[in-house]
Amino acid sequence: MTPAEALRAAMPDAVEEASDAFVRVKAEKIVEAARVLREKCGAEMLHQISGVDRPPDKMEVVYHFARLKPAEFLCLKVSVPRSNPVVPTLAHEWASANWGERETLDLLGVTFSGHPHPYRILLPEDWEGHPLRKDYAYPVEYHGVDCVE
Amino acid sequence: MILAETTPLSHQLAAWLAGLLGMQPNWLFSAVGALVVATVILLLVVTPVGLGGVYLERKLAGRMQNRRGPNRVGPYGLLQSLADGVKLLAKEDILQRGVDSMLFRFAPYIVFMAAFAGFVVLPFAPGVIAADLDVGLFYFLALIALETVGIVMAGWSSNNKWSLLGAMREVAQVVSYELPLGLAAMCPALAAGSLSLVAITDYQAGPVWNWLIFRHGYWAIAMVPAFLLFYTAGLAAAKRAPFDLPEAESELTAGFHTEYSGMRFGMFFLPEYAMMLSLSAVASVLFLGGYHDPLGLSAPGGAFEGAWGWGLLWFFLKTTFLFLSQIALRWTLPRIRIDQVMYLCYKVLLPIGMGSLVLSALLRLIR
Amino acid sequence: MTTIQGVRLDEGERAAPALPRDILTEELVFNMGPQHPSTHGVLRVVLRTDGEVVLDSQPLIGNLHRCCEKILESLTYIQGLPYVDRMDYLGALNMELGLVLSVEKAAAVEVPKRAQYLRVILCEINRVISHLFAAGQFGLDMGAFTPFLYMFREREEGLTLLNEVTGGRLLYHYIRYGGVTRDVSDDWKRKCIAWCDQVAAHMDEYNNLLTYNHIFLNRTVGVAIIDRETALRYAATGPILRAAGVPRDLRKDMPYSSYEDFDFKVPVGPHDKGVVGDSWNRHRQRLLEIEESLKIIRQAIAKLPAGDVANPKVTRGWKAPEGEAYVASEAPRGEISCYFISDGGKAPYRARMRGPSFYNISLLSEMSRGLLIGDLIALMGSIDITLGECDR
Amino acid sequence: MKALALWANRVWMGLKTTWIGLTITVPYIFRRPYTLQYPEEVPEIPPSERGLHVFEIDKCIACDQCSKICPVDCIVIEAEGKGKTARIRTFEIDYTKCLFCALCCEPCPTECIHMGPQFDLVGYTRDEVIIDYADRENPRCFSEGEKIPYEIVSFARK
Repeated sequence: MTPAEALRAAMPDAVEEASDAFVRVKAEKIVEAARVLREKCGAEMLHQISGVDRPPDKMEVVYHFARLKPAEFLCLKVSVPRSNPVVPTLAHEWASANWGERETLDLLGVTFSGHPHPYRILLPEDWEGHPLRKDYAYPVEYHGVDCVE
Repeated sequence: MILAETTPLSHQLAAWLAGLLGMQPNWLFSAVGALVVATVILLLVVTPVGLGGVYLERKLAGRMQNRRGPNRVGPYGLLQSLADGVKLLAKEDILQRGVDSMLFRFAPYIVFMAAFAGFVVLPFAPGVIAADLDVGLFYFLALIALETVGIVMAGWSSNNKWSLLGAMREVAQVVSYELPLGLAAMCPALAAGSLSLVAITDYQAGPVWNWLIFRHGYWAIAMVPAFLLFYTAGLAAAKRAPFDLPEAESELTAGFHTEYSGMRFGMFFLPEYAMMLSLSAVASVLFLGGYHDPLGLSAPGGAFEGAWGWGLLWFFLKTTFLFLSQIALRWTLPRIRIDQVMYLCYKVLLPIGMGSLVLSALLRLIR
Repeated sequence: MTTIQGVRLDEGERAAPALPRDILTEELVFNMGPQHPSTHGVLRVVLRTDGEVVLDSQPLIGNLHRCCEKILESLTYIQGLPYVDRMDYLGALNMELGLVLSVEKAAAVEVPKRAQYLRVILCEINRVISHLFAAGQFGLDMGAFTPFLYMFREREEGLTLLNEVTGGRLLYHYIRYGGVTRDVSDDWKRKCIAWCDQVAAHMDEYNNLLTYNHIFLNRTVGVAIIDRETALRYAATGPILRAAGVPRDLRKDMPYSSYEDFDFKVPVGPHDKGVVGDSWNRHRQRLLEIEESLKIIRQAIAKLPAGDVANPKVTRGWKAPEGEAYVASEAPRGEISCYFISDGGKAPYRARMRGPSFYNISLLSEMSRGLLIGDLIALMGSIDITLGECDR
Repeated sequence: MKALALWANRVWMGLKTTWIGLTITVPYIFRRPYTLQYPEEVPEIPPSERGLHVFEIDKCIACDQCSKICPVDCIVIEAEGKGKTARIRTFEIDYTKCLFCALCCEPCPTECIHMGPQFDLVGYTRDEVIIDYADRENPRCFSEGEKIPYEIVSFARK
């Protein structure tokens, strides 16, 4: 069963957009959608979480799940408003989401509600801004270190 | 069965000094004589041998690993250890904030002293011994425990958790391995009927089948396990790989000497080699006939009876062989985990030690 | 939320072991790294221990973070490529392939068959080199110095082989969109086969000296077992997942770059000693994968087709048309993937790189509970991380 | 009894694998070392090595292509004149930044910049590793007619 079919059958009102490549679901339904993928489509691994900044008003979080046999990647997308990007966390069910979501939080500033450990992971905690946002302004100095040539 | 020629050098020196001053030799002269001989041995023999040991280890490690080893300072890199020594001397002696200054400064001296004091009772050759103690073997084993005190001091005073952990491992390890080491050393002592290293050596005078490890063939059943036991427990007591847990580099960065630098570090570094050497020497004395050659030329009535040069040669050959084998083992084996070190000690070595001790006692009775 | 020395600890599912407390003891907090001999770079692990027993640990990454993704977004397509090398500097060619494959898929660029084969040959050499390094490094962590240097000897020869083709020893900048930069000579092919023979001849030496050594077995067998479920939950890939008994190898499962043309096996744990998913199996897994890689190299050289090594349509100022793709490939440390989005501009709109080490090391916190410090080193060494790719 | 046999087997395996290990490492003592004595023995550098640049100054038309493609902007070019008659005044490469990616060699219309075989560059200050290739004293800057004494592989891609 393809993810599009499975999700349309299980939670028709949560699906916003569906194609062979990906299914876009409502942000607040992502936990249930991931569960459907696990139960119906055999997604055993949350392979990667990516955040994409879509200015001026959107932000996307893209989940790539992996099915082992036959090997395939199943893609879920959620769109959230750029002004208040909040997505429910998957970290309680998929341990790999823990660090993946933290990285998205760190580099794009998407908040994952209910995350057990919602802090920056790669950048220092006192870093300002989220580098992968398209309007990111490079810092002039950091702790006395000149950052601009 | 001490021969006239093998009167310890220190006594000869004491007598000579007394004669020079026209006095009767008394305890004061003996003390001075022992001190002089000990210092001379330490300076002329042990330090170069220790430095040579470092060189040998590095060179051999290099060759075993398909590398060259030190080859830049002096011919074949022979002066490398000396250069390292000079470098260590020239380095800043760093005393971190937060260390227990007195213990921190004092610890290296204890370790250094304990490791080198063992050489006092080693019979290098007939008559060449600083002090022929009646309890030489016991004294030697006691010194190993003394070294632990210095290391605990270093680990505790460094105010560094890795150092502390290293020191704790050292205590656990060395105190445990004293038991099998002692048991193994008791087998030759039992056979020879003495704790004096000279007496044990001379008990093995004669051709190779007089050596305790295969004395008359049948002794081997007790002595071969005892020798392997002494060797293994010796590795552990000297903190050599695979028992180098107190300074396990990949786990504890550098263990108890993490915070030491300069010559203070050198004073931890050199004793390791001194310990290896003295343990190899004691092993060769206990099991391989000490300064006696395999043909029996140095035995009473032999061609080289009492010749100290000949004795020294054989002593060093045997010791060096054991020393080199320790190096070869270090660069071959991975490191044991701390609980396995304890397992090995209490469940493997200790039963073997007890077994060989009982066997030795039985053999002694039968004979 | 427990914190130690200002570091917030991540709560995992496996609780810290309860220890009998008949004497009053205190817990110790250790900072392992960023400067530590066996954290393989600048990883910092904060440990809470009871003596030698680790109660809790928290890996803190990010010391080598350069925001590779931002760099890729701000440079043109061709300028971005040398940066990807710097992610996993021990398997740099596989990193290049990870990015290039997904861009090619999104832009539907055709790659000549010869270029695909060359990619396979060089990436497999790179994989062998990387696994040799990992296995040797693991031995070093276990206190065995010598096998490490023996493995380095073969690695050195492999680096020379790569150098002759690509011009770099560690960072190659060889794979381009639509092909590769340079062709190989017949002489190089002969040398390559000779090198394969040399590595194969030394495998017994490594195994006898390290893998089947009694002490090494005792240190690693049954230690830090990462089972199938844990590995999948944490999205651990590569040798870790395969040693845990999951036959997932993207070269077999989702063949890319003509891997379907070659005959090779996917070794899966448990191997001849130990339990499935323990440290020993992860180490053995790497050594077995080296042998399979050597097979692939030999076949690819024998079958190397004639033709171009690059697609002439991809010029210097080439831009990918609008589109997106997610392609994963098998790097030495696990699955490298790139979620690539193009808006038709001069630079990628988004190139999200998946570092396998990033997900692999996230296991550490949960797996380390209840281990001895020596076992923790075994766990870290057998996971085999590269911080450059973990932090990106 | 079974436990005892297991125990004996462990002891035996420990001794046996130690012996096997020694039979591998000890013979290496008598073999030739693998390492090179670096400053005296130089490893064989393949012509494709992407080392320090080699520059043929008289071919250069100061088109700035190399500087434009450089991902780290480490090449600074200043020229006199315009078009075909342009002559170069400074051609500085900042090796604190350089990636040695050889991208600069690719667009060069006259193929005047190459990657050379020299791989080591050291200096006591950062200024020492910023090298001006327009300086004809520079050992890696070749004037017209001078022969480059080593084999160079072209990285140019049109």
